[in-house]
Amino acid sequence: MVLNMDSTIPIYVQIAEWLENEILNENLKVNEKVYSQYKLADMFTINPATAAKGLNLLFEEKILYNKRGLGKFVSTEAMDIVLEKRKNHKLKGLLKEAVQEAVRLQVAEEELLGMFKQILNESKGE
Amino acid sequence: MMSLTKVSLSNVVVMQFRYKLKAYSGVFLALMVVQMIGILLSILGHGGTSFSNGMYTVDVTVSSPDLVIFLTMIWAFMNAILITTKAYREDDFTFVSNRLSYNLSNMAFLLTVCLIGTVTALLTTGIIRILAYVTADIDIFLTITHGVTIADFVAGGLATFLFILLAATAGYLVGMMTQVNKGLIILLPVIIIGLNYVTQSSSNPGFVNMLEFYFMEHSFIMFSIKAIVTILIGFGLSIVFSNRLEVR
Amino acid sequence: MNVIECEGLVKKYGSLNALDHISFSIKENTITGLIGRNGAGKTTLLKILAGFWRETEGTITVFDRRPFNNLEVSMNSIFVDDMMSFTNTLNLKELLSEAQAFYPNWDAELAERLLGYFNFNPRLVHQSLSKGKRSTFNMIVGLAAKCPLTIFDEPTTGMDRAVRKDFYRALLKDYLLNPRTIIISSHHLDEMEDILEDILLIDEGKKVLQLPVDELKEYAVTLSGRTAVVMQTLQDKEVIYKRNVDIDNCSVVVRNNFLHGEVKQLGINVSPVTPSDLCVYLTKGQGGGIDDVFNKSKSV
Amino acid sequence: MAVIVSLVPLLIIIIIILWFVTLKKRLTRKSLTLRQSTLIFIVYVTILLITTVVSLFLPSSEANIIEDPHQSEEWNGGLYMKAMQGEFSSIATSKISRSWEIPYTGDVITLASDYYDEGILVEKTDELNGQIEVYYIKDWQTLGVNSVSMDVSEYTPDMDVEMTSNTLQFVSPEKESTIHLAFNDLAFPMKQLIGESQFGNGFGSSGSSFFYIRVPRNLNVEFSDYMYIDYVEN
Repeated sequence: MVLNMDSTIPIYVQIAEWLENEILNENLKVNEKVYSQYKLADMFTINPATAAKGLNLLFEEKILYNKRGLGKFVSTEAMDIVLEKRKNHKLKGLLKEAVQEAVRLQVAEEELLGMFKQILNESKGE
Repeated sequence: MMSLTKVSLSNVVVMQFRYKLKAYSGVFLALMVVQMIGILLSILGHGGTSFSNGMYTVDVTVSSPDLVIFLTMIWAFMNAILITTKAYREDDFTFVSNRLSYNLSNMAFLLTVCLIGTVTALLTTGIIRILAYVTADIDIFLTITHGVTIADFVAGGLATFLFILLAATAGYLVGMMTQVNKGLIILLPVIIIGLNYVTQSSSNPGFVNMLEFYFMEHSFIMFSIKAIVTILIGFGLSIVFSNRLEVR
Repeated sequence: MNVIECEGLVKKYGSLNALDHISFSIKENTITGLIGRNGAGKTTLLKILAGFWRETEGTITVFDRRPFNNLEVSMNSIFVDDMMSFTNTLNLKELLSEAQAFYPNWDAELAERLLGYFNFNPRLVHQSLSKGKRSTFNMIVGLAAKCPLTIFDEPTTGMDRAVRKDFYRALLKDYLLNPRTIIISSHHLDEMEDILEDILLIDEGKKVLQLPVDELKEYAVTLSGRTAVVMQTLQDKEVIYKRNVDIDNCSVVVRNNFLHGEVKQLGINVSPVTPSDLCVYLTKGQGGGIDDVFNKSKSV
Repeated sequence: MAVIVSLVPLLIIIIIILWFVTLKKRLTRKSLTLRQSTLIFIVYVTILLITTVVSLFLPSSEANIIEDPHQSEEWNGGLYMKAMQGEFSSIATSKISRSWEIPYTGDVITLASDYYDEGILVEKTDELNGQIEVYYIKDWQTLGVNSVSMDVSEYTPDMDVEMTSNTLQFVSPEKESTIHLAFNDLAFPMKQLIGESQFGNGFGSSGSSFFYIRVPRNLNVEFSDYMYIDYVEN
């Protein structure tokens, strides 16, 4: 499915990210029950323990909350947490890597910004 | 969690026994072939005598299931060796088994096939007579029935069974010893020669005395005791030998 | 609760230690991958677990019992490998119904469906099957038996890739429905690592490590870059494996217990190590890699 | 020939052993299914049962076992000696295999034989007038099979006599006739338990037989030289 088994990112992180995407796409809404570890294991052909680890990750980040005996549900502030996390960590990280590469290639600041704007425009146009 | 299943040894033995009857059905075909060879040889080499006084010749054919019984004993011996081999053992340990249940079900199996072997061996009497009648142009059959009671026949049948079972026990023990340790193959002739030495007497070499121990016993009770004790010792030793056997 | 407890287990063949003081435990209802190179002692260990072989030293308990010659352990476990022997007087369908008599949890419906799915002719006998088909049939028996301890020793021998994928999927689905303790030994770690919970890596009869698969993925990283630079950073790191790419460049596998930032700044490339590669690196003998064989022969 | 025949079982046993050894290997490719082998075996057992029943209808008779032939007085021609001493009447009727009563009024009778070289006893008696009596007495025909010896005299053919004018002709049965007997031996474990020896040989011997002829005292008996005739002492 959408998991990349050969990726550098551990499967349970990928599971968490996939669930975050589901929340961002609003496939999973606030206070909605998320897939159980067994359902996830079946969906992605992974060990349920791995799936549980992914769910736990989100629980620790307060994106999900527990209802005793019922499973995990999407918390009210889930969307904000996910957005915040993606911006501060993932996006920043990606940009940082891009900048590092630019430094290595001795790309001037203006040129880099130009490239950035160009890509931005291209994706807007799509 | 999945709860552990409680086991009873007897249940497992019964299951293994039933499986063996199906899985080893080849032994019945082997029995059939062996007995048919026995029947043919009984007809061909009828081992009779004849006399002639110039006027006429009296030609006698001996019709007896002896050869068939003897070949059935060899069959039992070979079969017992065969079922101790690795290939057969692997079939067993594919499913639930431990060494005790493996041995007990083997013994139940041997007991059953030896019983079948005994019955069919004794039943070949009729076909041997008919074939003799047809091929040797028999005028009349002389039978000893006078002084032989039904009880004698029953005892004789049981003795036949015990003889065949003795052969199976010997085979099973030999087979199990060689399975446990290949070195025992070399030991076996040594044991046999040793026993021969120990049991020899002034009149007979040892192996004759050993055979006479079983073959010259006229009392049914004594014979049964000798045979059953031997069988129990043989099977008991097999269990002891195989209890440390590594399988599969 | 631990289904398997193993303490100082030794198995000797003559003077050779096939298992050398190995200790580990396996939790109930987990899928554990037993990984090791050929001759590492995987089969020996599994056969002792199944009660077929006798341990030389140490203690081993399965369901709190010594497995050797234990009927209860035999009843509650099944050992599947490509050497499984079935009588050829019975056809496949009859074999399955025989197996049903032995195993109380036997799932006849599952067995029949799998037989159909993998296009078996139920009237064939086991010995007439191809190697891959035989492994597939054995796997069906292993799954349908639903034993609390299910052991697969190289279950995918001879199976083609599609069947292997089906097997792993079937195993996982069946595990989700009927959680039980499963141990799989296999060469194909990369194919099955996702369905595993734990990995037990052994080498030369010794335990190398036992970890959840996720942790194994983050256990080590590869540092690659200019040899001089890389070497400089290695002082405080645990080196697992080293390889010279060319005269100037090398790549080194190290324990992943440091911050990546500083090495990245040195222009060293940090990349992950797949569990299957890691297992290979961890079990490489003293002799180094295959490259050394060729290097030496060049110098002679 | 006998040597070859006795080697056959040994050969077969070796073949069987080899066959067993290779059995497992052969099984790996082709073997009969349970259903096939069950069917074949059931057919086999059925055949055995049917033949067992059929065999009961074969012509059979109780064997006449001789416990210890050396003890019996009839052995070694005892009957002939007894009869010669005039004790014919004491011979058991079961030993008299055939008898003829032939009216004869002539003065001379000639004895002739086509082929007969055993004894003929002639008793001249006052009791008879106008007739002669001929008895064919058959001694033991001992047959040894394995460890038992039995008397098969009742199955061997008897001599016949023919009266033509003044000649009494002894006629032997059809020349070179063979009597095929079969002895239903008990299985060896059965023999063992009824105390019969497993080993050893019973002995076979064709016992003697003779004619006993009673004639009126005044009848002249003539015969050719080659015939062996004794007169009863009385």
